Amino acid sequence: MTVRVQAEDFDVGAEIDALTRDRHTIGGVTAFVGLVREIAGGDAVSAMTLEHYPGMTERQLEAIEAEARRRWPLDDVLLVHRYGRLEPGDRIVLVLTASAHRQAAFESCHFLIDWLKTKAPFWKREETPQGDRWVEAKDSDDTAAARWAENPVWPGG
Amino acid sequence: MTVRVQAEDFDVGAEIDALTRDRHTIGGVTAFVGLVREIAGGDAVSAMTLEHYPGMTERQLEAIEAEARRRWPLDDVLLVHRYGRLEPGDRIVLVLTASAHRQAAFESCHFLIDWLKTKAPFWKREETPQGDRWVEAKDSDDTAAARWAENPVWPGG
Amino acid sequence: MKVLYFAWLRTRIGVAQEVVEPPAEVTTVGGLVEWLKTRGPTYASALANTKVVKVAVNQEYVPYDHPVGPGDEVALFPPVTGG
Amino acid sequence: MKVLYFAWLRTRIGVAQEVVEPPAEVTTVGGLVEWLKTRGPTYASALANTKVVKVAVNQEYVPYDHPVGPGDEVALFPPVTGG
Repeated sequence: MTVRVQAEDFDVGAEIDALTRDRHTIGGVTAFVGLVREIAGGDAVSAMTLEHYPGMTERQLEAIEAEARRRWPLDDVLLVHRYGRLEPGDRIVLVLTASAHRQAAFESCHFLIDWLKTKAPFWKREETPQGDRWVEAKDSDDTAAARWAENPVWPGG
Repeated sequence: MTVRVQAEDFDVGAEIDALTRDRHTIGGVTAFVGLVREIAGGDAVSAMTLEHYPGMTERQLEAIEAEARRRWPLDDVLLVHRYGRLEPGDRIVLVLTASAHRQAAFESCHFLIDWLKTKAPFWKREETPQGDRWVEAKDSDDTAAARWAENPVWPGG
Repeated sequence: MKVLYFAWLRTRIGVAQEVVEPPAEVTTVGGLVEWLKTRGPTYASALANTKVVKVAVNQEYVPYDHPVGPGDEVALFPPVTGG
Repeated sequence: MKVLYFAWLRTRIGVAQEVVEPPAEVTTVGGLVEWLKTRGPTYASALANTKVVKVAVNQEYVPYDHPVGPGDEVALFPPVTGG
Protein backbone atom coordinates (compact mmCIF):
# COMPACT_ATOMS: atom_id res chain seq x y z
CA MET A 1 0.00 0.00 0.00
CA THR A 2 1.49 3.28 -1.06
CA VAL A 3 0.15 6.82 -1.18
CA ARG A 4 2.30 9.80 -2.06
CA VAL A 5 1.39 13.50 -2.19
CA GLN A 6 4.30 15.40 -3.67
CA ALA A 7 5.37 18.44 -5.69
CA GLU A 8 7.77 16.38 -7.82
CA ASP A 9 6.88 14.65 -11.09
CA PHE A 10 6.67 10.83 -11.21
CA ASP A 11 7.94 8.20 -13.67
CA VAL A 12 5.05 5.96 -14.77
CA GLY A 13 7.21 3.19 -16.23
CA ALA A 14 9.45 3.03 -13.17
CA GLU A 15 6.44 2.90 -10.85
CA ILE A 16 4.84 0.04 -12.80
CA ASP A 17 8.17 -1.84 -12.78
CA ALA A 18 8.55 -1.38 -9.03
CA LEU A 19 5.00 -2.58 -8.42
CA THR A 20 5.28 -5.73 -10.54
CA ARG A 21 8.92 -6.79 -10.13
CA ASP A 22 9.22 -10.46 -9.05
CA ARG A 23 5.49 -10.68 -8.30
CA HIS A 24 4.33 -13.33 -10.72
CA THR A 25 0.79 -13.61 -9.39
CA ILE A 26 -0.09 -10.33 -11.14
CA GLY A 27 -1.90 -10.83 -14.44
CA GLY A 28 -2.68 -7.21 -15.22
CA VAL A 29 -1.90 -3.65 -14.21
CA THR A 30 -4.24 -0.76 -14.98
CA ALA A 31 -2.75 2.72 -14.89
CA PHE A 32 -4.42 6.09 -15.10
CA VAL A 33 -2.38 9.24 -15.65
CA GLY A 34 -4.14 12.60 -15.36
CA LEU A 35 -2.59 15.48 -17.31
CA VAL A 36 -3.04 19.27 -17.32
CA ARG A 37 -5.10 20.34 -20.34
CA GLU A 38 -4.54 23.61 -22.18
CA ILE A 39 -8.30 24.26 -22.30
CA ALA A 40 -10.79 24.22 -19.40
CA GLY A 41 -14.38 25.39 -19.52
CA GLY A 42 -13.72 26.82 -22.99
CA ASP A 43 -10.83 29.03 -21.85
CA ALA A 44 -7.11 28.74 -22.48
CA VAL A 45 -5.24 27.71 -19.34
CA SER A 46 -1.58 28.69 -19.16
CA ALA A 47 -0.98 27.00 -15.79
CA MET A 48 -2.75 25.75 -12.68
CA THR A 49 -1.87 25.49 -9.02
CA LEU A 50 -3.05 22.61 -6.85
CA GLU A 51 -3.50 23.27 -3.16
CA HIS A 52 -3.88 20.44 -0.64
CA TYR A 53 -4.35 19.89 3.09
CA PRO A 54 -1.12 18.30 4.35
CA GLY A 55 -1.97 15.44 6.66
CA MET A 56 -5.64 15.12 5.80
CA THR A 57 -4.98 14.58 2.09
CA GLU A 58 -2.66 11.63 2.76
CA ARG A 59 -5.09 10.18 5.34
CA GLN A 60 -7.99 10.35 2.92
CA LEU A 61 -5.97 8.75 0.14
CA GLU A 62 -4.93 5.94 2.48
CA ALA A 63 -8.56 5.40 3.50
CA ILE A 64 -9.80 5.10 -0.08
CA GLU A 65 -6.92 2.84 -1.01
CA ALA A 66 -7.92 0.51 1.86
CA GLU A 67 -11.51 0.66 0.59
CA ALA A 68 -10.43 -0.38 -2.91
CA ARG A 69 -8.49 -3.31 -1.47
CA ARG A 70 -11.54 -4.35 0.54
CA ARG A 71 -13.75 -4.34 -2.56
CA TRP A 72 -11.42 -5.96 -5.10
CA PRO A 73 -8.75 -8.70 -4.91
CA LEU A 74 -5.69 -6.52 -5.53
CA ASP A 75 -2.01 -7.45 -5.38
CA ASP A 76 -1.02 -3.83 -5.01
CA VAL A 77 -2.12 -0.22 -5.41
CA LEU A 78 -0.22 3.03 -5.87
CA LEU A 79 -1.65 6.55 -5.66
CA VAL A 80 0.56 9.54 -6.45
CA HIS A 81 -0.95 13.04 -6.55
CA ARG A 82 1.04 16.21 -7.14
CA TYR A 83 0.47 19.69 -5.73
CA GLY A 84 1.89 23.09 -6.64
CA ARG A 85 2.07 24.90 -9.98
CA LEU A 86 1.69 22.76 -13.12
CA GLU A 87 1.59 23.62 -16.82
CA PRO A 88 -0.34 22.06 -19.74
CA GLY A 89 1.00 18.58 -20.49
CA ASP A 90 2.32 18.09 -16.95
CA ARG A 91 1.32 14.94 -15.08
CA ILE A 92 -1.05 15.54 -12.12
CA VAL A 93 -2.02 12.15 -10.77
CA LEU A 94 -1.13 8.47 -11.14
CA VAL A 95 -3.32 5.54 -10.10
CA LEU A 96 -1.93 1.99 -10.46
CA THR A 97 -3.82 -1.17 -9.56
CA ALA A 98 -2.44 -4.69 -9.95
CA SER A 99 -4.46 -7.89 -9.80
CA ALA A 100 -4.50 -11.47 -11.01
CA HIS A 101 -7.57 -10.49 -13.05
CA ARG A 102 -7.96 -7.57 -15.42
CA GLN A 103 -11.56 -6.81 -14.47
CA ALA A 104 -10.53 -6.12 -10.85
CA ALA A 105 -7.60 -3.98 -11.97
CA PHE A 106 -9.83 -1.89 -14.28
CA GLU A 107 -12.73 -1.39 -11.91
CA SER A 108 -10.60 -0.49 -8.90
CA CYS A 109 -8.49 1.98 -10.91
CA HIS A 110 -11.62 3.67 -12.25
CA PHE A 111 -13.16 3.74 -8.77
CA LEU A 112 -10.04 5.36 -7.31
CA ILE A 113 -9.76 8.17 -9.87
CA ASP A 114 -13.50 8.91 -9.69
CA TRP A 115 -13.12 9.15 -5.92
CA LEU A 116 -9.98 11.31 -6.11
CA LYS A 117 -11.90 13.79 -8.27
CA THR A 118 -14.72 14.19 -5.75
CA LYS A 119 -13.38 13.47 -2.29
CA ALA A 120 -9.61 14.00 -2.14
CA PRO A 121 -8.71 17.34 -0.50
CA PHE A 122 -7.20 19.17 -3.49
CA TRP A 123 -8.24 22.51 -4.94
CA LYS A 124 -7.30 23.83 -8.39
CA ARG A 125 -6.61 27.43 -9.34
CA GLU A 126 -6.27 28.14 -13.07
CA GLU A 127 -4.37 30.93 -14.82
CA THR A 128 -6.34 32.14 -17.85
CA PRO A 129 -6.25 35.23 -20.11
CA GLN A 130 -9.24 36.49 -18.04
CA GLY A 131 -7.16 36.21 -14.85
CA ASP A 132 -6.80 33.57 -12.18
CA ARG A 133 -9.82 31.60 -10.97
CA TRP A 134 -10.62 28.78 -8.56
CA VAL A 135 -12.09 25.77 -10.35
CA GLU A 136 -15.62 24.85 -9.29
CA ALA A 137 -16.62 21.26 -8.56
CA LYS A 138 -18.31 19.51 -11.49
CA ASP A 139 -21.65 17.73 -11.17
CA SER A 140 -20.38 15.17 -13.70
CA ASP A 141 -17.64 14.19 -11.26
CA ASP A 142 -20.18 13.63 -8.49
CA THR A 143 -22.25 11.50 -10.86
CA ALA A 144 -19.17 9.46 -11.79
CA ALA A 145 -18.34 8.86 -8.14
CA ALA A 146 -21.92 8.08 -7.13
CA ARG A 147 -22.06 4.95 -9.29
CA TRP A 148 -19.51 3.31 -6.97
CA ALA A 149 -21.58 3.86 -3.83
CA GLU A 150 -22.46 0.54 -2.19
CA ASN A 151 -24.84 2.33 0.15
CA PRO A 152 -25.87 5.93 0.88
CA VAL A 153 -22.89 6.50 3.17
CA TRP A 154 -19.87 7.18 1.01
CA PRO A 155 -16.50 6.39 2.62
CA GLY A 156 -14.92 9.53 3.94
CA GLY A 157 -17.90 11.57 2.91
CA MET B 1 -3.23 5.14 -34.74
CA THR B 2 -0.61 2.54 -34.00
CA VAL B 3 -0.69 -1.24 -33.78
CA ARG B 4 2.42 -3.35 -33.25
CA VAL B 5 2.79 -7.14 -33.10
CA GLN B 6 6.32 -7.95 -32.03
CA ALA B 7 8.57 -10.43 -30.24
CA GLU B 8 10.42 -7.65 -28.39
CA ASP B 9 9.46 -6.22 -25.02
CA PHE B 10 8.04 -2.69 -24.77
CA ASP B 11 8.68 0.26 -22.44
CA VAL B 12 5.40 1.47 -20.92
CA GLY B 13 6.72 4.81 -19.69
CA ALA B 14 8.36 5.64 -23.02
CA GLU B 15 5.18 4.73 -24.92
CA ILE B 16 3.03 6.96 -22.72
CA ASP B 17 5.53 9.80 -23.12
CA ALA B 18 5.54 9.42 -26.91
CA LEU B 19 1.73 9.38 -27.01
CA THR B 20 1.28 12.49 -24.88
CA ARG B 21 4.28 14.67 -25.73
CA ASP B 22 3.23 18.20 -26.77
CA ARG B 23 -0.43 17.19 -27.03
CA HIS B 24 -2.09 19.36 -24.43
CA THR B 25 -5.67 18.45 -25.28
CA ILE B 26 -5.20 15.10 -23.50
CA GLY B 27 -6.64 15.07 -19.99
CA GLY B 28 -6.08 11.41 -19.19
CA VAL B 29 -4.32 8.27 -20.36
CA THR B 30 -5.47 4.81 -19.36
CA ALA B 31 -2.96 1.99 -19.72
CA PHE B 32 -3.40 -1.74 -19.35
CA VAL B 33 -0.38 -4.02 -19.15
CA GLY B 34 -0.97 -7.79 -19.29
CA LEU B 35 1.68 -9.98 -17.63
CA VAL B 36 2.49 -13.70 -17.65
CA ARG B 37 1.30 -15.33 -14.40
CA GLU B 38 3.14 -18.20 -12.76
CA ILE B 39 -0.13 -20.04 -12.13
CA ALA B 40 -2.86 -20.89 -14.67
CA GLY B 41 -5.83 -23.16 -14.09
CA GLY B 42 -4.28 -24.25 -10.79
CA ASP B 43 -1.01 -25.41 -12.35
CA ALA B 44 2.46 -23.89 -12.20
CA VAL B 45 3.45 -22.36 -15.55
CA SER B 46 7.19 -22.10 -16.22
CA ALA B 47 6.74 -20.38 -19.59
CA MET B 48 4.29 -19.84 -22.42
CA THR B 49 4.54 -19.39 -26.16
CA LEU B 50 2.20 -17.10 -28.09
CA GLU B 51 1.51 -17.96 -31.72
CA HIS B 52 -0.09 -15.47 -34.10
CA TYR B 53 -1.19 -15.19 -37.74
CA PRO B 54 1.15 -12.67 -39.36
CA GLY B 55 -0.88 -10.29 -41.50
CA MET B 56 -4.31 -11.16 -40.15
CA THR B 57 -3.39 -10.34 -36.55
CA GLU B 58 -2.26 -6.81 -37.47
CA ARG B 59 -5.35 -6.30 -39.67
CA GLN B 60 -7.69 -7.34 -36.90
CA LEU B 61 -5.96 -5.11 -34.36
CA GLU B 62 -6.20 -2.17 -36.76
CA ALA B 63 -9.90 -2.85 -37.28
CA ILE B 64 -10.68 -2.89 -33.56
CA GLU B 65 -8.60 0.21 -32.97
CA ALA B 66 -10.67 2.01 -35.62
CA GLU B 67 -13.83 0.73 -33.91
CA ALA B 68 -12.69 2.14 -30.54
CA ARG B 69 -12.01 5.51 -32.18
CA ARG B 70 -15.46 5.44 -33.76
CA ARG B 71 -17.13 4.80 -30.41
CA TRP B 72 -15.16 7.16 -28.14
CA PRO B 73 -13.59 10.62 -28.61
CA LEU B 74 -9.93 9.57 -28.41
CA ASP B 75 -6.82 11.65 -29.02
CA ASP B 76 -4.75 8.53 -29.60
CA VAL B 77 -4.56 4.76 -29.14
CA LEU B 78 -1.66 2.32 -28.99
CA LEU B 79 -1.88 -1.48 -29.10
CA VAL B 80 1.27 -3.57 -28.66
CA HIS B 81 1.02 -7.37 -28.45
CA ARG B 82 3.99 -9.71 -28.19
CA TYR B 83 4.40 -13.21 -29.60
CA GLY B 84 6.97 -15.95 -28.96
CA ARG B 85 8.15 -17.52 -25.70
CA LEU B 86 7.52 -15.56 -22.50
CA GLU B 87 8.19 -16.31 -18.84
CA PRO B 88 6.26 -15.41 -15.67
CA GLY B 89 6.47 -11.67 -15.02
CA ASP B 90 7.09 -10.85 -18.69
CA ARG B 91 4.88 -8.24 -20.33
CA ILE B 92 2.46 -9.63 -22.97
CA VAL B 93 0.27 -6.78 -24.11
CA LEU B 94 -0.06 -3.01 -23.78
CA VAL B 95 -3.19 -0.96 -24.45
CA LEU B 96 -3.01 2.85 -24.20
CA THR B 97 -5.92 5.21 -24.76
CA ALA B 98 -5.72 8.99 -24.49
CA SER B 99 -8.68 11.35 -24.31
CA ALA B 100 -9.73 14.75 -23.04
CA HIS B 101 -12.03 12.86 -20.65
CA ARG B 102 -11.12 10.02 -18.31
CA GLN B 103 -14.38 8.11 -18.82
CA ALA B 104 -13.66 7.71 -22.54
CA ALA B 105 -10.07 6.67 -21.85
CA PHE B 106 -11.17 4.03 -19.32
CA GLU B 107 -14.02 2.56 -21.31
CA SER B 108 -12.13 2.32 -24.58
CA CYS B 109 -9.08 0.73 -22.92
CA HIS B 110 -11.30 -1.86 -21.22
CA PHE B 111 -13.16 -2.51 -24.48
CA LEU B 112 -9.89 -3.05 -26.36
CA ILE B 113 -8.39 -5.55 -23.92
CA ASP B 114 -11.66 -7.49 -23.64
CA TRP B 115 -11.73 -7.66 -27.43
CA LEU B 116 -8.07 -8.68 -27.70
CA LYS B 117 -8.76 -11.61 -25.37
CA THR B 118 -11.61 -12.97 -27.49
CA LYS B 119 -11.04 -11.93 -31.11
CA ALA B 120 -7.36 -11.21 -31.74
CA PRO B 121 -5.66 -14.12 -33.55
CA PHE B 122 -3.26 -15.29 -30.82
CA TRP B 123 -2.95 -18.75 -29.31
CA LYS B 124 -1.18 -19.61 -26.06
CA ARG B 125 0.77 -22.77 -25.28
CA GLU B 126 1.81 -23.24 -21.64
CA GLU B 127 4.72 -25.22 -20.22
CA THR B 128 3.67 -26.94 -16.98
CA PRO B 129 5.08 -29.80 -14.82
CA GLN B 130 2.43 -32.02 -16.50
CA GLY B 131 3.85 -31.13 -19.93
CA ASP B 132 2.96 -28.58 -22.58
CA ARG B 133 -0.65 -27.71 -23.34
CA TRP B 134 -2.63 -25.37 -25.54
CA VAL B 135 -4.76 -22.96 -23.52
CA GLU B 136 -8.51 -23.26 -24.08
CA ALA B 137 -10.72 -20.22 -24.60
CA LYS B 138 -12.50 -19.04 -21.43
CA ASP B 139 -16.24 -18.44 -21.28
CA SER B 140 -15.56 -15.54 -18.90
CA ASP B 141 -13.61 -13.79 -21.66
CA ASP B 142 -16.53 -14.16 -24.07
CA THR B 143 -18.85 -12.75 -21.41
CA ALA B 144 -16.51 -9.80 -20.84
CA ALA B 145 -16.39 -9.05 -24.57
CA ALA B 146 -20.13 -9.50 -25.11
CA ARG B 147 -21.01 -6.55 -22.88
CA TRP B 148 -19.46 -4.22 -25.44
CA ALA B 149 -21.63 -5.49 -28.31
CA GLU B 150 -23.76 -2.69 -29.73
CA ASN B 151 -25.71 -5.24 -31.76
CA PRO B 152 -25.57 -9.02 -32.35
CA VAL B 153 -22.89 -8.70 -35.02
CA TRP B 154 -19.56 -8.22 -33.28
CA PRO B 155 -16.83 -6.43 -35.28
CA GLY B 156 -14.44 -8.91 -36.81
CA GLY B 157 -16.50 -11.82 -35.50
CA MET C 1 -9.26 25.48 18.67
CA LYS C 2 -7.29 25.70 15.42
CA VAL C 3 -9.22 26.68 12.27
CA LEU C 4 -7.76 26.20 8.76
CA TYR C 5 -9.09 27.72 5.52
CA PHE C 6 -8.38 26.43 2.02
CA ALA C 7 -8.73 27.58 -1.61
CA TRP C 8 -11.06 30.57 -2.13
CA LEU C 9 -12.11 30.55 1.54
CA ARG C 10 -8.47 31.19 2.38
CA THR C 11 -8.02 33.92 -0.23
CA ARG C 12 -11.34 35.65 0.60
CA ILE C 13 -10.88 35.58 4.38
CA GLY C 14 -7.19 36.35 3.95
CA VAL C 15 -6.08 33.88 6.61
CA ALA C 16 -4.63 30.37 6.14
CA GLN C 17 -5.04 29.34 9.77
CA GLU C 18 -5.81 30.87 13.14
CA VAL C 19 -6.40 29.86 16.74
CA VAL C 20 -9.84 30.92 17.98
CA GLU C 21 -11.67 30.69 21.29
CA PRO C 22 -15.39 30.62 20.57
CA PRO C 23 -17.85 30.98 23.49
CA ALA C 24 -18.96 27.86 25.33
CA GLU C 25 -22.33 27.80 23.48
CA VAL C 26 -20.46 26.85 20.29
CA THR C 27 -20.51 23.03 20.44
CA THR C 28 -21.04 22.01 16.79
CA VAL C 29 -19.54 22.71 13.36
CA GLY C 30 -22.70 24.63 12.43
CA GLY C 31 -22.43 26.75 15.58
CA LEU C 32 -18.77 27.46 14.87
CA VAL C 33 -19.49 28.63 11.31
CA GLU C 34 -22.27 30.95 12.52
CA TRP C 35 -19.94 32.39 15.18
CA LEU C 36 -17.12 32.87 12.65
CA LYS C 37 -19.52 34.94 10.45
CA THR C 38 -19.84 37.45 13.30
CA ARG C 39 -16.10 38.12 13.26
CA GLY C 40 -16.22 40.57 10.36
CA PRO C 41 -17.58 41.27 6.86
CA THR C 42 -14.98 39.11 5.05
CA TYR C 43 -16.00 36.13 7.20
CA ALA C 44 -19.72 36.83 6.77
CA SER C 45 -19.32 37.11 3.00
CA ALA C 46 -17.03 34.11 2.48
CA LEU C 47 -19.18 31.84 4.67
CA ALA C 48 -22.58 33.12 3.48
CA ASN C 49 -23.44 30.09 1.34
CA THR C 50 -22.81 27.07 3.57
CA LYS C 51 -23.75 24.72 0.70
CA VAL C 52 -20.27 25.32 -0.68
CA VAL C 53 -18.45 25.26 2.68
CA LYS C 54 -17.28 21.73 3.55
CA VAL C 55 -15.84 20.89 6.94
CA ALA C 56 -13.30 18.47 8.39
CA VAL C 57 -12.66 17.99 12.11
CA ASN C 58 -9.32 16.45 12.99
CA GLN C 59 -8.78 15.68 9.28
CA GLU C 60 -12.02 13.73 8.75
CA TYR C 61 -15.01 15.00 6.73
CA VAL C 62 -17.94 15.73 9.05
CA PRO C 63 -21.51 17.10 8.77
CA TYR C 64 -22.56 20.42 10.31
CA ASP C 65 -24.08 18.76 13.39
CA HIS C 66 -20.72 17.20 14.33
CA PRO C 67 -19.40 18.32 17.77
CA VAL C 68 -16.37 20.60 18.08
CA GLY C 69 -14.31 21.37 21.18
CA PRO C 70 -11.25 23.30 22.35
CA GLY C 71 -8.53 20.85 21.24
CA ASP C 72 -9.90 20.24 17.73
CA GLU C 73 -8.38 21.09 14.35
CA VAL C 74 -11.26 22.35 12.19
CA ALA C 75 -10.84 22.94 8.45
CA LEU C 76 -13.24 24.86 6.18
CA PHE C 77 -12.96 24.53 2.41
CA PRO C 78 -14.94 24.56 -0.87
CA PRO C 79 -15.90 21.32 -2.65
CA VAL C 80 -12.72 19.60 -3.79
CA THR C 81 -11.48 19.80 -7.39
CA GLY C 82 -8.44 17.50 -7.52
CA GLY C 83 -7.38 14.77 -9.90
CA MET D 1 -6.01 -22.49 -52.63
CA LYS D 2 -3.67 -21.96 -49.68
CA VAL D 3 -4.73 -23.45 -46.32
CA LEU D 4 -3.07 -22.42 -43.03
CA TYR D 5 -3.39 -24.21 -39.68
CA PHE D 6 -2.71 -22.65 -36.27
CA ALA D 7 -2.19 -23.78 -32.65
CA TRP D 8 -3.33 -27.38 -31.93
CA LEU D 9 -4.80 -27.78 -35.40
CA ARG D 10 -1.29 -27.22 -36.73
CA THR D 11 0.38 -29.59 -34.26
CA ARG D 12 -2.27 -32.32 -34.68
CA ILE D 13 -2.36 -32.21 -38.47
CA GLY D 14 1.40 -31.74 -38.55
CA VAL D 15 1.29 -29.09 -41.27
CA ALA D 16 1.55 -25.27 -40.92
CA GLN D 17 0.37 -24.51 -44.45
CA GLU D 18 -0.30 -26.31 -47.72
CA VAL D 19 -1.63 -25.63 -51.19
CA VAL D 20 -4.68 -27.78 -52.00
CA GLU D 21 -6.88 -28.26 -55.04
CA PRO D 22 -10.30 -29.40 -53.83
CA PRO D 23 -12.86 -30.61 -56.40
CA ALA D 24 -15.18 -28.07 -58.00
CA GLU D 25 -18.09 -29.07 -55.73
CA VAL D 26 -16.26 -27.47 -52.80
CA THR D 27 -17.57 -23.89 -52.86
CA THR D 28 -17.92 -22.98 -49.14
CA VAL D 29 -15.83 -23.08 -45.98
CA GLY D 30 -18.04 -25.92 -44.68
CA GLY D 31 -17.50 -27.91 -47.87
CA LEU D 32 -13.76 -27.38 -47.67
CA VAL D 33 -13.58 -28.61 -44.05
CA GLU D 34 -15.59 -31.74 -44.94
CA TRP D 35 -13.30 -32.41 -47.91
CA LEU D 36 -10.15 -31.90 -45.79
CA LYS D 37 -11.44 -34.56 -43.35
CA THR D 38 -11.29 -37.13 -46.18
CA ARG D 39 -7.56 -36.54 -46.64
CA GLY D 40 -6.50 -38.82 -43.76
CA PRO D 41 -7.09 -39.83 -40.15
CA THR D 42 -5.13 -36.88 -38.66
CA TYR D 43 -7.34 -34.44 -40.61
CA ALA D 44 -10.52 -36.33 -39.71
CA SER D 45 -9.59 -36.37 -36.04
CA ALA D 46 -8.35 -32.77 -35.76
CA LEU D 47 -11.39 -31.37 -37.61
CA ALA D 48 -13.99 -33.68 -36.01
CA ASN D 49 -15.51 -31.02 -33.71
CA THR D 50 -16.18 -28.03 -35.94
CA LYS D 51 -17.46 -26.05 -32.92
CA VAL D 52 -13.82 -25.44 -32.02
CA VAL D 53 -12.59 -24.87 -35.58
CA LYS D 54 -12.78 -21.18 -36.51
CA VAL D 55 -12.15 -19.98 -40.06
CA ALA D 56 -10.74 -16.90 -41.78
CA VAL D 57 -10.79 -16.33 -45.54
CA ASN D 58 -8.28 -13.80 -46.82
CA GLN D 59 -7.55 -12.80 -43.20
CA GLU D 60 -11.14 -11.99 -42.23
CA TYR D 61 -13.26 -14.12 -39.86
CA VAL D 62 -16.07 -15.84 -41.80
CA PRO D 63 -18.91 -18.30 -41.06
CA TYR D 64 -19.01 -21.82 -42.53
CA ASP D 65 -21.38 -20.84 -45.35
CA HIS D 66 -18.86 -18.28 -46.68
CA PRO D 67 -17.70 -18.99 -50.27
CA VAL D 68 -14.15 -20.17 -51.01
CA GLY D 69 -12.40 -20.33 -54.37
CA PRO D 70 -9.05 -21.19 -55.98
CA GLY D 71 -7.17 -17.95 -55.18
CA ASP D 72 -8.20 -17.73 -51.52
CA GLU D 73 -6.06 -17.92 -48.38
CA VAL D 74 -8.06 -20.00 -45.89
CA ALA D 75 -6.98 -20.33 -42.24
CA LEU D 76 -8.31 -22.87 -39.74
CA PHE D 77 -7.67 -22.38 -36.02
CA PRO D 78 -9.08 -22.98 -32.52
CA PRO D 79 -10.81 -20.19 -30.56
CA VAL D 80 -8.23 -17.51 -29.82
CA THR D 81 -6.54 -17.19 -26.41
CA GLY D 82 -4.44 -14.01 -26.62
CA GLY D 83 -4.00 -11.01 -24.36
